[in-house]
Amino acid sequence: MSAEQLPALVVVAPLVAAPVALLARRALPAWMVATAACGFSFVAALALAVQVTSGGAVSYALGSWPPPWGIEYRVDVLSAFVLVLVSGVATVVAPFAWASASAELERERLYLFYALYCLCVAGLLGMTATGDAFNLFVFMEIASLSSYVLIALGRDRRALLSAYQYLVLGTIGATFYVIGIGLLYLMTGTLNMADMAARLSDISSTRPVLAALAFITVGVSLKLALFPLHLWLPNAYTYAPSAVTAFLAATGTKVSVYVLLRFYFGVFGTRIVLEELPMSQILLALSVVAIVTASLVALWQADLKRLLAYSSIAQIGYITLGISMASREGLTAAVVHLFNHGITKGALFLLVGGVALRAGHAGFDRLQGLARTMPLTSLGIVIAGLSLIGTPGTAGFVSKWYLVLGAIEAGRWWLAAFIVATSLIAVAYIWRFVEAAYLAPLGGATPRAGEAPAAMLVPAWILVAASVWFGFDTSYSVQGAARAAALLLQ
Amino acid sequence: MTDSQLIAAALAVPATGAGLVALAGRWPDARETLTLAAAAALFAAVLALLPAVLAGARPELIAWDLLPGIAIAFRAEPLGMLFALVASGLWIVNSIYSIGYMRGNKERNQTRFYACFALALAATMGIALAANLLTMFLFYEALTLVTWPLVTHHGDAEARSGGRVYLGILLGTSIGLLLPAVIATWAFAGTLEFTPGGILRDAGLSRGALAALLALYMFGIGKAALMPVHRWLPAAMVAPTPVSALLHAVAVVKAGVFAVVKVIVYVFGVDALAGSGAADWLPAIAGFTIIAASIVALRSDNLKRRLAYSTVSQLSYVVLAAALLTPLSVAAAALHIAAHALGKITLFFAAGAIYTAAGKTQVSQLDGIGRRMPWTMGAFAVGAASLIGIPPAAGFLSKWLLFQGAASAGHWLAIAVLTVSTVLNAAYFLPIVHAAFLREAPGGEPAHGEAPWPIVAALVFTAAATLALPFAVGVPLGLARSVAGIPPAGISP
Amino acid sequence: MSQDEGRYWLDRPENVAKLYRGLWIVGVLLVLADLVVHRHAEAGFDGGFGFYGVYGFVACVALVLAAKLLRRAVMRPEDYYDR
Amino acid sequence: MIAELPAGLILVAAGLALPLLPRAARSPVAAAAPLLAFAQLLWIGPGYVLEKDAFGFTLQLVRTDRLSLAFGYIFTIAAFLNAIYAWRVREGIEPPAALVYAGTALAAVFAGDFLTLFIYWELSAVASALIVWAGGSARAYGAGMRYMAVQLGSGMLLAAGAALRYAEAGSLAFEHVGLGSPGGALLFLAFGIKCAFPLLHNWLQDAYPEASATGTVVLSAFTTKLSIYALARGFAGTEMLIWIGAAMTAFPIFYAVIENDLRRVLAYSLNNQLGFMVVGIGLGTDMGLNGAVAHAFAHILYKALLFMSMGAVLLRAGTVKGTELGGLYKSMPLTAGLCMVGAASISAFPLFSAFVSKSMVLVSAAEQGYTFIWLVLVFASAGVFHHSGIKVPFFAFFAHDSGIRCKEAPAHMLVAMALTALLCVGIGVFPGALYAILPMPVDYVPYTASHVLAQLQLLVFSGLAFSWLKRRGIYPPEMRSVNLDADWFYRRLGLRMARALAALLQRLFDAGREASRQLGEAGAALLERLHGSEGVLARTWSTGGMALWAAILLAAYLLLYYADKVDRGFIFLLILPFLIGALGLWADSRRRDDD
Repeated sequence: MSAEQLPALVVVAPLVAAPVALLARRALPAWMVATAACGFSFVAALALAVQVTSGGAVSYALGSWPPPWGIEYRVDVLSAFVLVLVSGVATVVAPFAWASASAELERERLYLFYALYCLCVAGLLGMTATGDAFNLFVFMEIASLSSYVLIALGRDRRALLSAYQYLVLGTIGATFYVIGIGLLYLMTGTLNMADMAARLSDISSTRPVLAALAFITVGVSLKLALFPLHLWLPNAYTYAPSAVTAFLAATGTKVSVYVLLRFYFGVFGTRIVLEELPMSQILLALSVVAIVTASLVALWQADLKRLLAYSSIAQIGYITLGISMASREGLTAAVVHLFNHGITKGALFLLVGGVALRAGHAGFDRLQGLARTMPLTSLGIVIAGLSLIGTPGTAGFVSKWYLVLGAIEAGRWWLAAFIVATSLIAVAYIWRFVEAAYLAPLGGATPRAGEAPAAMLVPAWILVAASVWFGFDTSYSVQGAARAAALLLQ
Repeated sequence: MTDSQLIAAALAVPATGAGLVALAGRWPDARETLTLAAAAALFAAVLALLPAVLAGARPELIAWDLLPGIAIAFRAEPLGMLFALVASGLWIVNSIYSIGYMRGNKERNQTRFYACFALALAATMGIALAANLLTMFLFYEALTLVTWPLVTHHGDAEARSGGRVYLGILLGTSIGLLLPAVIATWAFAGTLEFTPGGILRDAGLSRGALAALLALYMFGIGKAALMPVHRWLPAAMVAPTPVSALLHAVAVVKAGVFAVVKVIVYVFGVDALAGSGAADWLPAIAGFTIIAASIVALRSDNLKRRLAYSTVSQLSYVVLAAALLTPLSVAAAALHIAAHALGKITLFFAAGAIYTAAGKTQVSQLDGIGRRMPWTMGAFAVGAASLIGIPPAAGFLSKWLLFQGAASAGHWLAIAVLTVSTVLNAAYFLPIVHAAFLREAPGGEPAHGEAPWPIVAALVFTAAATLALPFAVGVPLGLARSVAGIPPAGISP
Repeated sequence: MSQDEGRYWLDRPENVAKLYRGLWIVGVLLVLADLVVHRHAEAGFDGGFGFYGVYGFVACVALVLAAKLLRRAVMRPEDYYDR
Repeated sequence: MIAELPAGLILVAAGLALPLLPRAARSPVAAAAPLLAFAQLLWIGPGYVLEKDAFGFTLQLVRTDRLSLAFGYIFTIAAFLNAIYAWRVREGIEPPAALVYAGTALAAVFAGDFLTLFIYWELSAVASALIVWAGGSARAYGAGMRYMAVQLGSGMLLAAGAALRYAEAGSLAFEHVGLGSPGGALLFLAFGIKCAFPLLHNWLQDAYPEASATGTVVLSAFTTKLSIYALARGFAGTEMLIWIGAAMTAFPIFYAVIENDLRRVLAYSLNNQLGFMVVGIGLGTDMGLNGAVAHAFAHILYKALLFMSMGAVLLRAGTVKGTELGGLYKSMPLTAGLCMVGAASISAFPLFSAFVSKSMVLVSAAEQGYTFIWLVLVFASAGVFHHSGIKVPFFAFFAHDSGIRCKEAPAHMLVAMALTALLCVGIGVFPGALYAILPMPVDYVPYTASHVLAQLQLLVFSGLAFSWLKRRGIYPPEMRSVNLDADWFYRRLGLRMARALAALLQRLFDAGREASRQLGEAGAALLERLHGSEGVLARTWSTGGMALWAAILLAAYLLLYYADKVDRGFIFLLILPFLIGALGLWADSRRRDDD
């Protein structure tokens, strides 16, 4: 196994693990295979990250057909960064899933769950690693289809409806995307993204290309739940099994952001997207609206899981806001927030999963005085919540720092003010948890069974610790993001 | 130990202390011993740092880069040393007091109390010794968070709503205003390092931009309680009195004005700011706060609330002094941090002693209490005298320097504010002294004596220190002058 | 009045009158002394005959009359400031 | 060791130690300390300087010269006499406060720099306020608070003036200042408040009569004379002082005539006597300054004597109101006699102290050509006799018999009064001793036939005026009343304005708070309607609705891209929020119709 094969190996491991898990037909071996595959991918992704940092992008031609004829797997600093996030979160969530999914799903269907989980991981990793636009669509479908089913596995009967809605919208998104790709193929005659970019530079203002841009933008926006195309997300996150929510919240939308970045900066190029078309203004407007409305909606939610889902929409708004700045600081902010928010939200959903396990669901009536019965869970939620707010000493702070810095360097004081002001809405909705868990007397509906099992608590706390760690040690996250930003702006 | 290690120790000792206290929670005696030991060790560490700083050295400890180009770094400079000395020294006294108070009032959750207290001191040390704005901001926020459980200690509805205001204003201002100011400073100056002469001097900012940035800082540092962001301070009075005494009269609020002075001296630069005229509005705001808060104090019957508003007013003395932008007034600002700390902690100690011994919280209940609690009320009188500015209690000296600074700046508004506020200070403090010593106690009340001895010992000690400070002013004044860039023997009549 | 009325010389109005007349006599004598003693003038015009006597008397009467006017303007009940 | 100490600190130390001593030892210590200080002053003499590093400054704690020593002598003497007078007062806050007050005033006189002066200035203010409070009544509390406020205000002005002075002159040395600079003006104001300049005077008449019988005596000696000293040191020859001083001599006597509380009458006359000294300082001539110092010296004694006698009356009769007193000579003949010695002294009868001191100021004024001032001063001299010399003894001891029969003053009071009276007469009879300690060489002979005759004429005819007015029934009767004075501006007008202002502000704040609360609630309600759990933005939409959005957005993008103008982006930016809002509200209203 050599370094050139790593881009493929990262994807192939979970892809292969899925049928294996399916064939095992029993929960435990399926789980073990899935976990091992995720772990392997994580290690491979880390190795890739080291390599691309020192040696530049790694390219692997699938089936030895050289690009642009064959399918190219191409990993640069940005994709390595996302690969590490996705495979890392997958590895952490896998052990959690053992306890969580066992409690939420029927035992005989568990092996199915792990197979789907592997597929979903493989899809997301594939989307990130591939350098081929159509191959990306294929992986997108793999990830999407598996996640529809994963969501539908949720205990609540509303999970099915949510999954169905997600399916319809996800399919629309994928269709839009593939229409865009088709148009581009028509115009350029290639599906390799790097090649496409080179050929597009002359014809970028033609109507088919612009139409392709519109289709791809809307399609990917649906996937990453950009306002106002976010409506599928709250229910999907709320009613999916806890492990699925945590994994998808941490990675799913982030990979879509990656795709958007790829196409805007890597395929279409900054000149057309940001200079000739008002994309940055539109993205700015949508991000601003997303942040405000989603944060405010979160404020009034009666269920912590749903609250966090809306918070995710708002946080995605911050990421797209960073993209809309199209500056070094802005893109750094976007990429680093993609990473930090993935960790933070993953941690929160894992912890909420623990609450849901004990209480059935995470409605605020179940949280009264929770700190007394589940002190570690409560503390974890508060710490990760601080990261969500952007308190210094947490990962979220770093993101906010670069976002505000980007706004100030662009001379947009109102935007800086807006960012900090909306952080305060986050203070308010996290405060609701603090008030319920720490200040309210023990409620009648509050679970009294004690802490979640260690198998759930430990993964959750790994991510909590990570969201603090990356608030203090930014050498990986910020520098990786800064390199990625530099790469995108080349 | 090297000086860098001492800095590390100053941060680590209270943090470790907090952990040990939490572990020892089951054995109250061990827990309290650990608190005292941590306090003593911390004070020793800070004291050991002092000679080098007095000799002109600036020991450093650079931990690691938090963001590319911005390190978590610490440096012992005069102003920070002064603050660290005051906070760590008073922690010892306050711990003794706490033992008496918490046991005397049979408070619950004492382990959490002592652990959070130690954490608060660790955060305070971080603020005091921070070498750059980001490090300071980090610990500033940490201080807000670790003191919140102390504010809401009682856990009842009142504590909850107080805690809400506390956290809301402190987090709101720091995230909403201070953070953008820090980031903007980074964007303009390319560094966040505290540097004598300021780092924004060569940033080429216009007067208006500087003024706006200064405003972000001044109101963003909510702990300095400049009106209208002062409301958290009276709200924090729901906390047990030792918390009010050390944190809301010394550590937290001084962290605020300390940050104000740091920002003015080391970020903007006194001369640069004076030359730009961008701070012209600040003395007016500080002056307004001084007067308005005094009037509110005058009208408050609740003793702790009166003291809280007095603190709001006194904090603005420091802000005013720094805002006058003269060497003497900057020295006054630094010195007033120490002087007010000693005086106000004494007053809060006394308030807590009254509550513990007599269960009284209102000024109107204090008739004749001086005869039952002569030590307590005597100490109260000393603390009050210091804050009014009556010599030789410590407050007079900083007030005098402040006058000199105002005079050298020709700032008539400041002079008028100082004069009027002195009269107002007297008007809200002296009736208490009068009631305690010169009025008859109402009949039919259960007799009581002094509070438990640790309480009385602590408050007598701080009162004595208040009186002694001006006579042993060499170290604090030397540090204060050093901040202002005045040579050690710079002032003589 | 108690039983000691009349025991004191001053209690009798005629004695007070005697005192009053005596004072007038002293005054007149003092003024007349101006004829004998040379008073040097301090301010120029005060060397005149009986200057101090006249000035003193007039000044005091004026003082009292003016004070009576003042009282009309400024007198208030004893508890004025307590209300 | 003692020689090293500032003399004032001896008294301060004794005062602070007093409460710790056994009761029997307190009065002797209180009397011995001033004697010790007096001896120390005699011993060190003029030209002594003591510098110490303190508070980070080099302070000139002691600087003796003839001017400061003259005040030093009389302050220690006064403190001694006070101690005798208050021999029986051993409890409470008054005895220590009295010693600390005297000591700090004494120390202030020897301060060589403004910082030292400020420190003692403030301390004497606080100590004296405690003495007012020791009066014990509710009125004493109020008066004490006002007194404290005024005194501390004066102290702050002093600090500010000194700081400005330092900025102007680069030195804090307490030398001649003059009015030429802002710093000088503030110092002038600071001294002026403490000296009870017209319109700044009411703290004196307000507070002194509210102290105890013994307390008022102590108060009368130091505060104002300290400021006379400070004016003499810093503002000698400032012409404005002449006019201020003349006004001071004149206006209080009108109030003295109609005042009922005899101690308040004395307070007004104290104010009037200060005027003579101020004029002398303003003249600035050798004789003027000598007159001011000599008059201060004499004044402390006779004013103390008068307050002592009224104190004795208060102690025995329980009141010093003119309306309630009369005929007390029958019960307290010795007190009455000693009071009349004081009255004769203040009235400047030949052979009594003021005769040899005040005249120097008058002569100096006349010599300098201030004829009008001279006339005012002569008028005031006649007026002084009128109210202090006649009115006080008359209404207390003579007038109509009030029927009060009480004991004669206690022995220690009589002794103190007798000693004081002796000094008054001694100065009057042997002026040379007083002249010998004056700051300037003295070239003045008080006892000329001309001077004696002039003074007697003046006094006898003002006495005659009193008798005549009294017998004709023109003289205003004593009445229980409060007379409005300059303090009305802060005790009534200022207070009412402040209250009105506070009420107004309160209402404004309340209204603002209410308005912002309503606004906030309305805003929150609107936000909740849109974002709350049932709000349009939080509701789960139908799948078709969601898909519709995707279509709308796609159409919008295509439209935008094909419109060649890039600026259309801004149009989109503007339209979008309205579009969303309109859509949301539309959906919301539809939902409401359904309900």
